[in-house]
Amino acid sequence: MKPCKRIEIVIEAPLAHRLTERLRQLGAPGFTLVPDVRGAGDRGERRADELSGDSSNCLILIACDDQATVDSILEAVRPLLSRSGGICLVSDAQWLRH
Amino acid sequence: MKPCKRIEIVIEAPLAHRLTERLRQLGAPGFTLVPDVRGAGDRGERRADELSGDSSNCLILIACDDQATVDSILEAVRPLLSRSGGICLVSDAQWLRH
Amino acid sequence: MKPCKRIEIVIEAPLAHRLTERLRQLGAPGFTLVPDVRGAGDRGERRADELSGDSSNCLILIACDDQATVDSILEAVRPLLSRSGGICLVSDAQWLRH
Amino acid sequence: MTAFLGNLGSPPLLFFFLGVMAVVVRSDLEIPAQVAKALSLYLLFAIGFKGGVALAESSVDAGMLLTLLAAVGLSACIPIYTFFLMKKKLSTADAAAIAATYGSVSAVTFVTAAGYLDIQGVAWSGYLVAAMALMESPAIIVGILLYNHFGKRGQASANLFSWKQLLNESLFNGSVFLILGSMLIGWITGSAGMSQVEPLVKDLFLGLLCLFLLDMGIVAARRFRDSRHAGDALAAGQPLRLMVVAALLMPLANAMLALVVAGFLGLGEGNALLFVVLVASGSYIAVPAAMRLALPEANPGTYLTMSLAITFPFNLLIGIPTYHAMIRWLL
Amino acid sequence: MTAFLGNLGSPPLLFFFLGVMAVVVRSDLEIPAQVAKALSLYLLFAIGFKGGVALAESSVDAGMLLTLLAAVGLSACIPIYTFFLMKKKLSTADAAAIAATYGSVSAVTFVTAAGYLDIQGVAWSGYLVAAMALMESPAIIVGILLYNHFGKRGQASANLFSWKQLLNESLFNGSVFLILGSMLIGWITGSAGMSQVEPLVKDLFLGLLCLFLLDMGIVAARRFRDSRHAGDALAAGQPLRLMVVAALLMPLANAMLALVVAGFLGLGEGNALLFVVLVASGSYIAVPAAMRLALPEANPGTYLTMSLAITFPFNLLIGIPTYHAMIRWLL
Amino acid sequence: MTAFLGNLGSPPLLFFFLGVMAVVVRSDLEIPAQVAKALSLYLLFAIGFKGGVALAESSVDAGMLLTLLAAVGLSACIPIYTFFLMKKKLSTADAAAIAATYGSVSAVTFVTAAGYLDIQGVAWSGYLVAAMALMESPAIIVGILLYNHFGKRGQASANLFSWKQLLNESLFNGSVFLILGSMLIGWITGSAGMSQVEPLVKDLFLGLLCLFLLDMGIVAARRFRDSRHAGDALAAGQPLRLMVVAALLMPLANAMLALVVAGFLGLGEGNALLFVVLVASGSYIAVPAAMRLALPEANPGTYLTMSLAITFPFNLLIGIPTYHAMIRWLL
Ligand SMILES: Nc1ncnc2c1ncn2[C@@H]1O[C@H](COP(=O)(O)O)[C@@H](O)[C@H]1O
Ligand SMILES: Nc1ncnc2c1ncn2[C@@H]1O[C@H](COP(=O)(O)O)[C@@H](O)[C@H]1O
Ligand SMILES: Nc1ncnc2c1ncn2[C@@H]1O[C@H](COP(=O)(O)O)[C@@H](O)[C@H]1O
Ligand code: NA
Ligand code: NA
Ligand code: NA
Repeated sequence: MKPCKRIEIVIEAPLAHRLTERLRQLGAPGFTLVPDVRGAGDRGERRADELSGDSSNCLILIACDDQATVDSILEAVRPLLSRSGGICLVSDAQWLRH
Repeated sequence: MKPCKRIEIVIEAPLAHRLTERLRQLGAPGFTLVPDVRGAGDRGERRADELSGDSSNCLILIACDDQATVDSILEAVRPLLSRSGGICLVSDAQWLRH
Repeated sequence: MKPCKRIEIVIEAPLAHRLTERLRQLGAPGFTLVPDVRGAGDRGERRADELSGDSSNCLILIACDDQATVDSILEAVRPLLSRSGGICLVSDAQWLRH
Repeated sequence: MTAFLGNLGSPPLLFFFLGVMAVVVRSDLEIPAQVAKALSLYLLFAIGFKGGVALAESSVDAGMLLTLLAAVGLSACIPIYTFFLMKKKLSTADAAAIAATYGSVSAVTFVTAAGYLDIQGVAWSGYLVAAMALMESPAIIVGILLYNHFGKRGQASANLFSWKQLLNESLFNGSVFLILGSMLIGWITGSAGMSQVEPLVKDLFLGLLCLFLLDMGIVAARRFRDSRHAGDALAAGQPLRLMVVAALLMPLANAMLALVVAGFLGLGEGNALLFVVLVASGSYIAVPAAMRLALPEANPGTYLTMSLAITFPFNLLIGIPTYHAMIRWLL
Repeated sequence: MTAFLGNLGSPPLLFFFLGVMAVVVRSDLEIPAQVAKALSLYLLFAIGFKGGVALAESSVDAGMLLTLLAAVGLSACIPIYTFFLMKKKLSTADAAAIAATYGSVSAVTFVTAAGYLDIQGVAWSGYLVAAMALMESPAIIVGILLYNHFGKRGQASANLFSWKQLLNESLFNGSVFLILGSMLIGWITGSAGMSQVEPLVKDLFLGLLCLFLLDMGIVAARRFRDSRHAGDALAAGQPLRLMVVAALLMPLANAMLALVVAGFLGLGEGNALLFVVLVASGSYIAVPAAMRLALPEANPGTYLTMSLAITFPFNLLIGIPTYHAMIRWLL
Repeated sequence: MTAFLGNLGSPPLLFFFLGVMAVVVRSDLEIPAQVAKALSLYLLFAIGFKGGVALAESSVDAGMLLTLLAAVGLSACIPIYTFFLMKKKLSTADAAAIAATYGSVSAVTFVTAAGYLDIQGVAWSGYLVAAMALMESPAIIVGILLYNHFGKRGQASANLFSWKQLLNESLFNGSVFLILGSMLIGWITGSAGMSQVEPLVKDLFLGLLCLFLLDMGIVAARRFRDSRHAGDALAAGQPLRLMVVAALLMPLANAMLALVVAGFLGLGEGNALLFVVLVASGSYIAVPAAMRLALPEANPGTYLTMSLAITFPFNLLIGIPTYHAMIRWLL
């Protein structure tokens, strides 16, 4: 087990591709993406029922044990969220080595 | 980054609507809902394969930075869970301001 | 509220059944499984778009308040992950009693 | 006997068997959940539309209205005796849920019986579809009333449950709403409307029913297996054997009752069969959804397993041809 | 008038109503999201293929090319005056998004109008499908150009937005790509190809359109309700009443314009109707997707609600038969 | 040559191209995952049912049994020489997985070839469907046996892998089970059953095949692109060029072998083509699923990319008409 940060991002579906592309460039060790997620927040309800995918969210989970990478990920996420909404949470976790 | 509570609730799908309605009334800042989730617990296996939606669960994630709201959410969740099953976990996280 | 461990596992879909079977044998108190999850990691991108289910992941969440059970779950997960990839994170949480 | 074998040998039924077999041999065959849901919506849409068009082409008469009345009446009465029978062995909540389940109807059993009649070339009337839609809700309400009267309702229940929500849940449940709506549209547009949607509504009906029953076979068999595995836990309160016996006897008893009523109503062969099948079947879509909200104390492992894993296959495989044979013989 | 009632009384429209009603009575009826998406892909595939085959059977002539040119031209001009009208009351971003929305087209409105013509037995030409596909993108580009010129673009936007991505997004958006591709394949394979896929592409068309419009009714009604609930929040910037009025007047005004152009082009009854419907409709698939990437400052609660929850039902229920009546009367 | 162009110009193949193009131009076109899965189940159901009905209408003879035997025999032998060839350049695990892949079959290639014959009006027999179903499993077992014998199995593998599970996985894999089951039901119900499900099973077949191949084009092209991107990482162990060459030569070599066997068996034109296509194709559903359980050391980036992104398109576009031309010329 090694300590790591657990980054959790909720972002609208049309932007998910852009974010995962960015994660790769920043050298994130990986990510897991839950598609077709609903939600509600400052900008009202998002029902994940529109054909444009416009009202669907994605939940992205990133485990990262390198603080510099964590910081650069957060730096990359911030402008996306401030323009288009969504949330980003960071917490501590233990990563099982295998 | 500001500290917040990360509330995670697993509840059966027919009750999800009722819970999110309640969250709104309680002034929760938002929520994210993952539909069509499977699981198993005290009341056996829930395969998410029935047409009534009766055996599907939802996973609901709430980030909340106001302890009073957290408490009122937990108060609202408890009777739902004790009647119909499910779980609720609370942990600490940092919320990225944007 | 009682303290517990929150185990989060990402594993490829064909192995999920095997893992949940194992969890039951080990006496895990329950689990929640999010199917059809995408991701990327050491072994490249997994797009969840193939008919064999071979490129889909599952996200499994286990809340467990018994350290011995936690350890035996991690012991059971490790060989699966080292053979087939995926990740396992452990963090602390509070479990709402109901 | 030939009807019996004919039914067992029809593709829809055989695909139901195939689904059961998939679970028995532990195959990973599975219809994706959203597609299974869409298939069930299709069946409700198709049977509703067909029923509505048939209704538009016939005239409303007293017999029809009497039949609808009888259907609603049975759907409200059956829960009463079911409740008292079940309460002897089970908790009040479980008894009430089982009562509601068997008072209500299974749309898929109805649809299969209609397909069975179509294959056999026996005519039936569109208003039976209306009967089906009307029979879904009363049983739910009676079940809850029984529970409210005979059970001691806990504190927790009180603040979760409102009659308004429940009425909404049972009257405008998605499947009830879709059948009624499609029937209304079929009735409005009549045969002109039918000519536009016929390839979907009629031609594909039996083929898609096959795929849907394949899924139902998988789901029913899984639930039966789960309930056997859970055997120990249940042993105290709800013995599996009791569940199996009750889930086999209830449809038979209700079918007998319906047969008598159908005789009084003077229904023809096809209509009588659909009437009997409605009364004999137990709900596993609308009722469980309503029960989770209004009666969460009731264990779906009991009422849902009975209706979905035992009564449904029984009616499908044995019930329909048996009731048909009896109707031929008696009416 | 009969056309009007005929349209309202056709199954597809009635299923749209049924979807709206489901939301009004708070039924839990819902088409699973992936199936709804698949239905929309089916409609694009079918209409594209049919259009392509029709194209293969006709010869390219000057009138056709002029019509396509006029279609693209209108799609690029409409955003300009829309933008300046909207900018008086709304933010630059919202005005640009609304401009793009109404310059672009709604494939489903087109498909419904084509189905309406089929039911009425009025002929139309395959190249109108090409017009539809060509009209999706120009409006997006003009909308963004307007915003870039008249709005002050913030820092954040700068690093997220690239013209290359945007062109890609608008030219190769999934639905545009599928229509164009299916049309091309229909054109290549002609009637030989059609004979292979006819049962899917033609026979099931109206039936599946019913199911799709059922879903659209649910989605549109939900969005309308949400926008009413959000009333207070919007009160400052985007008054609901303004939205409703604009979303009703714009299709009418654009339809008038299109009617004049159709007259000049000398289009026949069916083609004129489809042309007018294209111009009068507003996008709710391709444009919102592009706007979220290029103009996230614009509020989908405004432009998407207008096109999806107001203009779309208006065109479907009132617009199509009204435009048809006017064409009959004027051309 | 006309057959070749005819194949390339048929709607199903053109939709496969369209899917590939969608990935090339980076369109966001996508068939929802559950619907794609449902389409594949439909194809297995339809081809199985058709095969079963055809079987019911013919009589079992020695030729048929010999063909089935030859099919199973080839499916068990091909992995052996494939394994030794591959082991020269790749790890034991990868070699074994590739061996299993090419010994087994691709149901979609078979289905496309059957559609191709239908379009060309060439007859084929239902028992070829049985051959397809029987060829899925033996290769898996031989592949694992080869690995067990020639690879040193690690500790970790030992406790994860059980022959029982594996046999179950390969014999009752969802797709194998569905084909066999549908074939059995088609065989039992014969032409009476077919008349009930014909609109679904026959009429819609080619249209839905188009939509399915659209999805396959997207998936195959994505995987090919991913494997090119991953180029550097693979450079050490699995050179991309070797993969491409092997994935093109193997189907050709196996097709030659099958052609000889088909000649010995005296198969007619249609049956010979399906036989050759089965032998020449590589699995990308059943085998990868089994390999992830039994041989996770093998890299799907190698075996799955070869069968799905190279061999499958090759067989679809070039293989089928080439094999057909050769059969016409030789047999
Ligand atoms: N407090 C919150 N907790 C959990 N999810 C949230 C929260 N706020 C927003 N979200 C998610 O982020 C999406 C966009 O939020 P917003 O930009 O605030 O409208 C919502 O649709 C939710 O899925
Ligand atoms: N210990 C647990 N960890 C994670 N999820 C759980 C746990 N226990 C229950 N659940 C989830 O909650 C649902 C209902 O649980 P129960 O009421 O215990 O049957 C299950 O189907 C699971 O999805
Ligand atoms: N650092 C990470 N954070 C989140 N998910 C990950 C991470 N690494 C791997 N995964 C997930 O685990 C799957 C398999 O990872 P791998 O075995 O590293 O290829 C990926 O497809 C992701 O879904
Ligand atoms: Na009943
Ligand atoms: Na327009
Ligand atoms: Na092969």
